[in-house]
Amino acid sequence: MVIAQLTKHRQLGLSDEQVIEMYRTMMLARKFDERGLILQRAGKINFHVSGIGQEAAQVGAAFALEKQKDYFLPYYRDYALVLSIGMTVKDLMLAIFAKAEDPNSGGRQMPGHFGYKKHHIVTGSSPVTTQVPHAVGFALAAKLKKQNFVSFVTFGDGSSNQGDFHEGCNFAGVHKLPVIFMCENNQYAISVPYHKQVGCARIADRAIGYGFPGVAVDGNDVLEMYRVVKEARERAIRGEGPTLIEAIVYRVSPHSTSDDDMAYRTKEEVDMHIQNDGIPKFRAYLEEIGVWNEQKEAAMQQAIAQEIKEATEYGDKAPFPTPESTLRHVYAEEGDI
Amino acid sequence: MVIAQLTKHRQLGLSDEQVIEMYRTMMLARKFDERGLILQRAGKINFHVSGIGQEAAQVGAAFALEKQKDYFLPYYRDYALVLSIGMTVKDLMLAIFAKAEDPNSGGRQMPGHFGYKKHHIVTGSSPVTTQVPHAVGFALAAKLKKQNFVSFVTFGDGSSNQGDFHEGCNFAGVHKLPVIFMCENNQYAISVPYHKQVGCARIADRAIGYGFPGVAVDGNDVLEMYRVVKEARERAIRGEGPTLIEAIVYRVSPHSTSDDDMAYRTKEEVDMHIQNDGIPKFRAYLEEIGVWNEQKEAAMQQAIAQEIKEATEYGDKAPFPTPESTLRHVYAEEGDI
Amino acid sequence: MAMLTYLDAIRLAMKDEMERDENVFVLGEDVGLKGGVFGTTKGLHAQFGDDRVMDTPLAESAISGVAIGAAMYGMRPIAEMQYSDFMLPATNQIISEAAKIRYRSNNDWTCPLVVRAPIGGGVFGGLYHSQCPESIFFGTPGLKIVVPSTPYDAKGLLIAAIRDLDPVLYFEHKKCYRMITGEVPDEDYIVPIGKADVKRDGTDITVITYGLTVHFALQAAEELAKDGINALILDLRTLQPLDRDAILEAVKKTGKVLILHEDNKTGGVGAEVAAIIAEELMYDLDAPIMRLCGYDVPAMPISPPLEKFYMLNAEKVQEAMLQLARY
Amino acid sequence: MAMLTYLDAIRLAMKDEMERDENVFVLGEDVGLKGGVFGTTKGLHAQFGDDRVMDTPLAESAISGVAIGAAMYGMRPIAEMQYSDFMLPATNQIISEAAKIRYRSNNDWTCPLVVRAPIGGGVFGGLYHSQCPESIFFGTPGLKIVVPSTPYDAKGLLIAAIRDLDPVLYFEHKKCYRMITGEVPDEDYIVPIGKADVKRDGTDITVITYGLTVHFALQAAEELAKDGINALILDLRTLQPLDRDAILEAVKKTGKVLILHEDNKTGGVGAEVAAIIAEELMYDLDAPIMRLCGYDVPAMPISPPLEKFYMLNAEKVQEAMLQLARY
Ligand SMILES: Cc1ncc(C[n+]2csc(CCOP(=O)(O)OP(=O)(O)O)c2C)c(N)n1
Ligand SMILES: Cc1ncc(C[n+]2csc(CCOP(=O)(O)OP(=O)(O)O)c2C)c(N)n1
Ligand SMILES: [Mg+2]
Ligand SMILES: [Mg+2]
Repeated sequence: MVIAQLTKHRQLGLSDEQVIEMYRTMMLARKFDERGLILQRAGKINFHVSGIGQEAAQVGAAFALEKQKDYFLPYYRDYALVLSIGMTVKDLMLAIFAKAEDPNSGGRQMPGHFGYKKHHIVTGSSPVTTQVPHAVGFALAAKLKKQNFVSFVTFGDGSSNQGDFHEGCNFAGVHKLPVIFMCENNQYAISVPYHKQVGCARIADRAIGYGFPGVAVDGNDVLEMYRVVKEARERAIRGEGPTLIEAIVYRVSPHSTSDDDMAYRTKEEVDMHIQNDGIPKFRAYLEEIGVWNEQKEAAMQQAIAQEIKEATEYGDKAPFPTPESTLRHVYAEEGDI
Repeated sequence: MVIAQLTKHRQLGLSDEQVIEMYRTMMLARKFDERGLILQRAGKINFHVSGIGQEAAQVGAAFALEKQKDYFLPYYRDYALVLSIGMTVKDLMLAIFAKAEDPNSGGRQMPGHFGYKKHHIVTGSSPVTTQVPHAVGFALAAKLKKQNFVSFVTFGDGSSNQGDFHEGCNFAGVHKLPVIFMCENNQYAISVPYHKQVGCARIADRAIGYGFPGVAVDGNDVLEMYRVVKEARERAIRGEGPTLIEAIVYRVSPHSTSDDDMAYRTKEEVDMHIQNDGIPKFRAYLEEIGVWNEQKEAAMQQAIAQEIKEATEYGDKAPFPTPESTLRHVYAEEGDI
Repeated sequence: MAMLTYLDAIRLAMKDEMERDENVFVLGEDVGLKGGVFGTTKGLHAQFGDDRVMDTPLAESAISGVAIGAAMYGMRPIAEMQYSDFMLPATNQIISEAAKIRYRSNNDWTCPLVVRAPIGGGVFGGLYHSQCPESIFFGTPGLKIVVPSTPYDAKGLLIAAIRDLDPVLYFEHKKCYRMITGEVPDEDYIVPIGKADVKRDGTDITVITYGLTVHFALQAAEELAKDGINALILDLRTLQPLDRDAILEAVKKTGKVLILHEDNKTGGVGAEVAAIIAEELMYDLDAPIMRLCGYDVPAMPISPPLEKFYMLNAEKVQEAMLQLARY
Repeated sequence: MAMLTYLDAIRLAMKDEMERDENVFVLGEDVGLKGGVFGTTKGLHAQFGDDRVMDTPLAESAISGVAIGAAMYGMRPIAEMQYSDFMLPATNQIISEAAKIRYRSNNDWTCPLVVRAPIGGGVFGGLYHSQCPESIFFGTPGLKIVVPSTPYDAKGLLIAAIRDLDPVLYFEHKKCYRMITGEVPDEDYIVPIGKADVKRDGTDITVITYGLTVHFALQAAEELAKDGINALILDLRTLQPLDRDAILEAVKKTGKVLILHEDNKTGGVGAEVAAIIAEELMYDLDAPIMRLCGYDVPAMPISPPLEKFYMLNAEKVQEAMLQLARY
């Protein structure tokens, strides 16, 4: 147990099994994401938006929250987040192939537009930041109904400049609501770099304007992310109100498969940031503390490859919705509740 | 000259004539405002919105700016501001009587909706805070056209919670534009007190989130307001970007003549704040330094009473716009430029 | 039965529903201690407290966005917009979010939200306290839109809206608040959303309208009746979804139709009503489809002669009805 | 004359106007180095630099609000909304501010602003990258609204919009960007705002439409011509103010009219067009006024069979035209 005392994750109350699961989830998201890019290039799907480089931040946060109890309002790069809280690769594949069985939208929405009531994943749209006031609304419901859940919402650095960010944060600050705002600051909004996008040095500082704490964290450090989000959740549950967390990451892929990032940044810049990838870092930690090794890695990689292969085939073969279904669910139908 | 060394206004570069003019303008605005309330009670006009208690903040700011050079985007309580930069009591009376000759809107808009191109007073609307991005647009024009004016915009504490405040401030912060944002924090948004309205203790602190300075000032101290706005203007002209100024005042009147403030605050609270009225304070200062006295006060009061009487009569007698004029100026007409 | 004002009917509907269902709550600017700038929530704060009659910061996008979140959770929020003119900062939340939540989630999530907003002029409110915003939101699938003209409809439609499974915009006409009184049942009832109402039966001409102008049409009809002109007045009550059958039936009955609303003419709800009639009843019409609506100017000015010029009234309506009858 | 794509015509209009008038500048998301997500501003940043081709923060209300301020000062801003779906956060600035500045100031202040926004679907964009927002802004007095269908009109209307003294919403159809090419004069010209254009003359039926669907109508007309059915295709080009005379003349000519647009049917621009015809030409019509428009669903889904089901195309249009001709 000497080692145990020393390992950071045990100090944070995470078991070896949990950190291994965190590592596996990060890797699963990464592999799904890479497959999405391949499928798009191969012309099997029209579009893919990637979360590569943001997995550690998402998984660290997700594991600090309570599945099926807390409410999650993710944004389009949060594959690792939704995979941590109940969504499966199969669900995601059904979405990118836009098939009828897709639990997110029945093939109606673009990939990355998550939603799955069973898992408390709240349906999202494309206009950025609209989910921020929604998260505040869930937190308000927790207060009104005296429930001890929190709502957790993510968004990008560019999106933090929308009015809805300001209005949502202030509302939550005034009423001290149990909501956690997490900005995944990946340094770009499509082609616009942070310094042309945000007037201040740290988005976390904006929390001062709403009367609650703001914390900037290295988003590649999964355990540090876990620690900060866990603390934020405890504050929220204690009735101390919201927290703004800025996860500092870097958008490794182009904005989406429709974007040519070399028009506005250099390969050198990208390569430099790839060095900070949170996944190999975390693997190194796990090996260092002796809970992980080559063999385990190989086995896991094989299992993931298999899972993704099966999910891809399933998604590819699954039936499309019927054309006429376009007309359904505009309003409640007979029997809906 | 010994005295002179010591007087605060001289240290600030203000002449005796100027401070007397500042005092006169504050008093003129106050008297106009009181007349507006009387006219409404007498049923001569339908509505009045009062700026009582905010004159010192407005006049201090206005005198630190350059008339007919800088651009002004006032909000509905800024009688003292617009009177400082070229609007006359007659103009204001024409507006509250909604007469054809009203330079603000030809009698189309409510009282307090200022606009007068000749004086660089930018037309305003009722939806709060929309003027904030407009002010940023004027400042952007200054930068693009290499003009050395600033834009100056005011709004209330409640209005600082609109998305347009956030979006406008961030835009100005990113591009370091010559704009001064002044929040007239009078502690209420109609019936909603500051603590139910704003998440943070000081609105000035919100500037941190946009990367420029925020300053909270006693809005009843006209010279301090002058000093702070002057400094902000110099920063802006030097190309150092925006400043957010929070003028701490108190809304002495009900929100408007349609509001009964005793439903949500006490007479004691109001009376307590009346003690801090900036006008008698400033008069005391002027007398103390020997530039003002009873006789001068009496003469000024008489002149103001006369000016308001004439303006009221003029506004009352002035013709209404013709009914058919309702249809004009939707789009440019033949000959408009 | 009790005689109530339109305003009291609205307040009572909220009170009754809040007593019935603890998931119902009101949020908006000045709805608490002050009871709303028009008094529609007077007494509710005292009865239900801070949490269920909630004063919000001055931020309409948040008011609607927070309400949407609460509605998705399962609450039944009533979001009050102080004036419909100030609803536009919330357009994105209402059209991009509330209207599309059920559809985009393929029926997994829903948004049972009511947005209440006072509309209309004739109150010396000037450009921004007098507007009718119907046409901005009309034609957005996923939204329902209602506009009561009487206390009975005001209460029944608001209760129906609160119990509806989808987002409902509830537009109340400021001018009706205290001017219009009427009988309202004491017991629980609803006015079904999607059903228009024949407020006056007639045989010579049909007037299709909603909101304040229903009353102008009724007054005008009484005058015209003296000259033996019998007007049918159809109150749409629900703008979305429109009651197609009621519209067609009302037009068939007389063969002459005047469409009437305060919102400006071009692109207004009346255009859709006219288009539906032109699609379906071309050969049943004995006169061109006539519209009498607000002028196509940005909004009515405050100066009394200008407001009077802009606003419709019983005389203007009577003149148009007479013209149609004479056609 | 040069053969250009619709997209190049838009870019050229901006380039020419920026060269002509230093007050003209472009601001929006990703318009700079990237040249816009569709490439409409490609090359402009290199030619005119950071200040006149300005990447803005991700905030549409600020983009339009800042542009409005600059326009009031005397600049000629072109504010780009990345997709018209993302224009809704700017609704308040556009409808409450831009549209009302001249009117509310009694002609003292003006707002010569252009807001460019890509509309329409058929690009696998899903609900929020496919919408037609015309009906939200249509019927707002003070705004002008144009929608070009050809490169010639695209350039001429954009130049006219930039030189206009009032705010103009310029809607460009994504699907036309690269699909539609045509002759564009090298010399300076404008297409006047407010003038519709007969894209094909005919005697049997009239189709009134705008944007992408103009091309479907033209293709369908060629097919029908083979069977001796001669269709007149009127391209509205300007939605506000509508070209009443051109609409009435085009309808008179054939007595049968089909109104066609991609925006959903209820409350769409087509409703107003139908209402105008029903008001003016009741007795010149040989068939009911027919509309073929998008379905009344919140927006088109991305799944290929669903998008295909939603989108209009030459076949669907031809079928409707044939039905009308046979009436
Ligand atoms: C309101 C709105 N405007 C524009 C867009 C188009 N858009 C999609 S993603 C994006 C950039 C978002 O940047 P950021 O918030 O930093 O998130 P990131 O993509 O970098 O993760 C833009 C402009 C949108 N989706 N919504
Ligand atoms: C967008 C919008 N929502 C609501 C209103 C109605 N309204 C007018 S003034 C006001 C309160 C403004 O408070 P504050 O910003 O503090 O300014 P103050 O009146 O206190 O000077 C409200 C809610 C409005 N004018 N605009
Ligand atoms: Mg980013
Ligand atoms: Mg205030």
